Amino acid sequence: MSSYAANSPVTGDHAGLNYINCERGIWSWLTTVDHKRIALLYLFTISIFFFVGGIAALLMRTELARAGADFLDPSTYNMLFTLHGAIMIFLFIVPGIPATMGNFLIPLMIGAKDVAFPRMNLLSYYIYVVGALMALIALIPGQFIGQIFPIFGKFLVSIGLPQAVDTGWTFYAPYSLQSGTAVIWMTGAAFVLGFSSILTGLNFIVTIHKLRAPGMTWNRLPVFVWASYATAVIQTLATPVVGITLLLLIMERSMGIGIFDPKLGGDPVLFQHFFWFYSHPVVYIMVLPAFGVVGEIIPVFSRKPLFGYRAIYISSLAIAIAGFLVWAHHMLVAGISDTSAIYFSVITFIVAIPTAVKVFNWVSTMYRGSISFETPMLYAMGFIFLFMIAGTTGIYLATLAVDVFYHDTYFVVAHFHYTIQGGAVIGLMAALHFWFPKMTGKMYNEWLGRICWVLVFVGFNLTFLPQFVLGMEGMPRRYFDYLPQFQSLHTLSTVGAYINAAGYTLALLHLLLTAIFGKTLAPDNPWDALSLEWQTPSPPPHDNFEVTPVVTEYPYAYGKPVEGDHHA
Amino acid sequence: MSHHTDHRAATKSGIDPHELGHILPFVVYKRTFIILVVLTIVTVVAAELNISKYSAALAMAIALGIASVKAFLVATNFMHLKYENPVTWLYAGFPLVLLAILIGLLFIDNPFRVDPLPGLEAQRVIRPGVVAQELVAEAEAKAAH
Amino acid sequence: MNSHVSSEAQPGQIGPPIAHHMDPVTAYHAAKLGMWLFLATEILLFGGMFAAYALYHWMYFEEFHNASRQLNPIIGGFNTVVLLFSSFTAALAVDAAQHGRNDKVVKNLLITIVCALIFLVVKYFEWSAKAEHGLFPGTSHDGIAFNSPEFITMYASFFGLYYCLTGLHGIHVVAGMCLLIWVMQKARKNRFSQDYYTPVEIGALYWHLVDLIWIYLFPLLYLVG
Amino acid sequence: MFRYLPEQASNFAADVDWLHNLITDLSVFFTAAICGAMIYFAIKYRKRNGKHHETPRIMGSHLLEIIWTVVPTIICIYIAYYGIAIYREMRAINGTPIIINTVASQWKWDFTYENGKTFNNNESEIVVPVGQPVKFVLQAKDVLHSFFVPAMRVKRDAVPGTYTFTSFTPIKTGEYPVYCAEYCGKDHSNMMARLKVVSQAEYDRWLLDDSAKLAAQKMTPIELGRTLFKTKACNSCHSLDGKPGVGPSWLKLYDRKGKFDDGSEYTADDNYIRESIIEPNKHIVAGFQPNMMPSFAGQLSDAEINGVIAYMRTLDGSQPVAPETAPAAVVAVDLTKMSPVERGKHYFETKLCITCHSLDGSKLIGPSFKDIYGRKENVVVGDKTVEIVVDDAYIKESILNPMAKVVEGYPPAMPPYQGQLDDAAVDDIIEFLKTVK
Repeated sequence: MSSYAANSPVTGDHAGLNYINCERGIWSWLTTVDHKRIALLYLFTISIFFFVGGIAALLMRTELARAGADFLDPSTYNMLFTLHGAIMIFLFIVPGIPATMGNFLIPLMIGAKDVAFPRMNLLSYYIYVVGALMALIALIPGQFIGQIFPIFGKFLVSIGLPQAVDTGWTFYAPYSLQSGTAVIWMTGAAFVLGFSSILTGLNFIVTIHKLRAPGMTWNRLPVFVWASYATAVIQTLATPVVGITLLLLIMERSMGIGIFDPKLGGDPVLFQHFFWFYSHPVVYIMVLPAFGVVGEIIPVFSRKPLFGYRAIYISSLAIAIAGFLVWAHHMLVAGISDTSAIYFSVITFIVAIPTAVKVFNWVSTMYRGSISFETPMLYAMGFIFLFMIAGTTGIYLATLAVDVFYHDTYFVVAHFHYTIQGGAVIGLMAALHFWFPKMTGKMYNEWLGRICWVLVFVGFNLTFLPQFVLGMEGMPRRYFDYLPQFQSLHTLSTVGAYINAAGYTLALLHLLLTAIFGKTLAPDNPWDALSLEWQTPSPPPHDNFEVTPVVTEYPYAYGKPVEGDHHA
Repeated sequence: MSHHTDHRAATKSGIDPHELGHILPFVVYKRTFIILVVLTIVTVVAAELNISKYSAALAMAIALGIASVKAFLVATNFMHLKYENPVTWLYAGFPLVLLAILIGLLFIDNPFRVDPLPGLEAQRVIRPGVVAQELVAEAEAKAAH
Repeated sequence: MNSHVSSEAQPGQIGPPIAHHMDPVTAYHAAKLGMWLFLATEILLFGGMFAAYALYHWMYFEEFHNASRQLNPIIGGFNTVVLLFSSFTAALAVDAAQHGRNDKVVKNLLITIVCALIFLVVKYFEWSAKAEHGLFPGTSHDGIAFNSPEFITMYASFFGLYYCLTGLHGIHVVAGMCLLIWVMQKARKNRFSQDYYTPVEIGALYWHLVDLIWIYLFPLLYLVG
Repeated sequence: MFRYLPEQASNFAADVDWLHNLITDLSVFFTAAICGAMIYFAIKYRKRNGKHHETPRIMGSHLLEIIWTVVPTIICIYIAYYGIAIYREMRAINGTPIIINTVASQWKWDFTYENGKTFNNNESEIVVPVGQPVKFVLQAKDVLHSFFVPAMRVKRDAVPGTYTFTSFTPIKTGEYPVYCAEYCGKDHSNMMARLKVVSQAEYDRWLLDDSAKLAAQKMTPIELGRTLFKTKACNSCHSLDGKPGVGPSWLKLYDRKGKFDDGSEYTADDNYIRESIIEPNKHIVAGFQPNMMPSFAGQLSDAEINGVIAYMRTLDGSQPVAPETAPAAVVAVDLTKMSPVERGKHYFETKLCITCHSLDGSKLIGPSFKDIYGRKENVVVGDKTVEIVVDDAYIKESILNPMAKVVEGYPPAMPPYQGQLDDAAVDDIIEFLKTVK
């Protein structure tokens, strides 16, 4: 069945050295240049931030459960939604799949021993850590913590902790120029984190260009690698623009140099242009790798080749390119000219088409397959459902006349949570379950995995479907309080959020505990998959492959060949 | 052009230097540098002529045109871009394309912020010809119902 | 960028360091592609400010013109030639390395670094002259504070962009100098040969970028205003 | 399915909703079809009895790829087209709208009607008549805000430093919530207003009801504009009778279309007029000289600029305007009885020197006259800077031909007085300047 001329001769032998046990001690982890260990470092760190951001979300949802001020004051609420947005975007989901699964899988999937610049890979992680610490200083609302733990709060104030940022993760000028909070810390953090993101992306591009194993042609690259490549291009080329924007904002705040401040002849809308020139493509940094994950999982659990393999990877590139052309659809009512509003509305529809092509191809892959429903497949199917909703609600927001109504309402909130949580986070969950045996050498509990999936899926929909309706009824976003007519939907959404949180907590605890204490050892290739990473032991040895593999076939050659079959 | 000066042979380590970077004769660097200095002088002189009094766009085009020629020379000759593979060209050119997109699309915004959009008539799209008064009447009739 | 490739060299070793995961030729081309990608990000980093410049130049044409007249094109032109020359010697350093001549690498890089210093000194005097005329953040000129409404009426945001652009460029000059000094140290220890000179080439590429950016800054700030 | 939009209270709301509901139906259809197919395949082709069955190695289908590229493209083009068409309908204004100046600040809305009625969102509802187009001209004082009326299907950001607008024709009486939709700080969620749509008669009564009281308290914007026209000496260069002076006449200026000296076209809308007041030299109307008008940046508040614009709107030629082109402050003065210094002071005050030159050393648009006589100055001649001493000849040249030598650091903004002041008057001014210490 295997399509590789030389794969690992070792099967089911876990007695040998692997990347986890080849060196011991915390220091060996902190100084590692092994891409697999760095992936785990990232995974550990982003999981912490996922929970920090999640707690902020729960606090907000609790406040919003009923109309009126319940237990937060408006300033704290504003700081919490900034904290939630900034942590989830900059610290969790941008590095989310690329730096964890990308780092772990790209060298394995292309038959390389490591990424092109392993030391830079570690450097990128530490830059991320520095940025993350700066962000925490800027974001944690000391006064709120002070309410709960008065002594700790006093301590934070005594060490000069600045007021937590309350600008929202978008830092729109001129509010970010006037807010008396730690905006410089936070924008500085975002700049540093961007640098980490650039180095990761650059590393992947060079790795994919230069380190493919013999026979691993572009037409044999797994779609996850293709998606990661498209992601890396965006990471490398879009991030510098937001970097300079945030630097200019810092200069403006600290030195009084007038770039965005209307009082100094600046154009505040220009800030939005610059910001979204990065932050629209960044959406694809989050979701493209998830597309890749789904493209890997569905063929394996359908025992069929990925339908329209070439269309799928071309659409990844098309999304990456089109992503650079559409940014101002975030600003259609922000005071931009009607001419550009019309342009950006039309061009935005271009993104819809490659996305639709992907969905059609995934579903067609299942046709006449032999489908089994392990947890990764459930997440992948859930992904398709959630992403259909995310994609179709995107159509409303691209449509100029309708976006005028929906801009900055809960509809937008629900839409981007469907893309980012329903897309990227569910994609990450699918990936974690799918490659868990490879990463840890252990098997997770299938039934527990499925139960967590149900909790996550039901909780997520219960949280955000009501928010679509709230948006339709005209509820604006970033509101601490609301009119009584919106209350029942808000309550429903809050209940959903708790279920959702329980699902994620249980799922990640399950995986963490299994990884550490699990007894069931995983075979090298538990899913009987064809791509290269499964042809090496679980967990892989330090150098990934004992013999450099020679690739002779593309990674989805499942099933029985049919008459007249042809592909690249 | 370069094989005159390229006397490299496989070394002890077994690496063929020809697989590494390209070697250019010294005269290419010298010539490039002289052209760059001349172009710098030309652009200063052109600015002193005060062309911008007659046409700001022309002055800008001259200045940026000369700068681009200089940049191109530095990239191709000093940075050996001329001898690089298409992937390097792709990633050398990509940021320029993105920058052009960014600036280009900024300029369909600011210069067109006129009020209101020219050439507009409030024509109803779905039911052409129906004026507001009729809609008011319809709404009243519906309310009375 | 390239540190992992080169710093694997053992003391006194001549020839390419052994990267455990790829052969030296691949390592050379990978490092170069990586550097070009990094340069692409640098161009876009400056690109944001170029875009802001383009927009405000269009919006405040007269003000930019007036402000630009406060800068001296002769000094700017001198600095341009200095940087061009440093770029020339940086290219010669790579050429020397390709011929295995570590002594010439040192000589050419030394000239490059000295030129960088001259550039920075001239820039320092330019900035301090501006400060004396009250055209610097925190100063004031005939009772008009920097970026007060009256100041903006005269010059719009030209000087803000000027300091951001030349300041960021100056930081790049310093970073490039540090990189080249590091490369020069290696050349002094005879680390480079015909089959291994990646750091020289990487350092030179970075230095050329510093020059490239200035090639555009000079006309935009000093000439067309 | 999923019809939750608020009631349709504006002229285009039904059109927006039609498109919205079309997208909803298509979305529901495609989501149901794709997820239905997925679930159907999942059940039909499931692994049975714990064993995989044989599957065909189907790699793809060019035909299908083309179909599912082309079909969504066509649907997208259709939706995008109607999105734009309806947007154009939303942005156009039928007839003469009621203009409501709306100023957003942290955290309130201030509304000013054309008759001067002004209030904020805590004091009153915004009252508009049914069936009449309304135009909200939006401004922001501090940070971004956004004017959002769900029932009218409109939203527009208020951006500091520029005017934006949103307009609609209410078609249904009732009371509708107005939100701030762009995050603006602590009390963002409290920045709500109510929009009350009433009958024309009720609107008229409401409008007149307390406008008299308000007028007694303060000037209407139009009155303010009329006053400023005189006190800020706009009238020395701009006429009200259509005759071009140093600058264009204000008669029928508002909303006029024309050409700049560089050939590009302009519309004299709010933004352009504001720009002309603050940065007069940025665009020059064809046929007029640049550098004649001084900037009023920092001299006029936003409310005052709004007043000037409101006044301009009234100059549509429908009412005769009293000729007010002569400087308003001219009182009969017998110049012959004055000393030269007094006459010079009189010219200083009446010939608008005072607008740009101070006597106390403070810097306005031009250099202060304090200690001016005999002072050394660097002046710009052409491209060069030379040092001169301010003497009789220089002052005379500066008055009659100010562009010849402009003091370094000042904009070339002074109009020439050649033909407006005779030699004797110039001498008197010089005598006066000698006394300013």
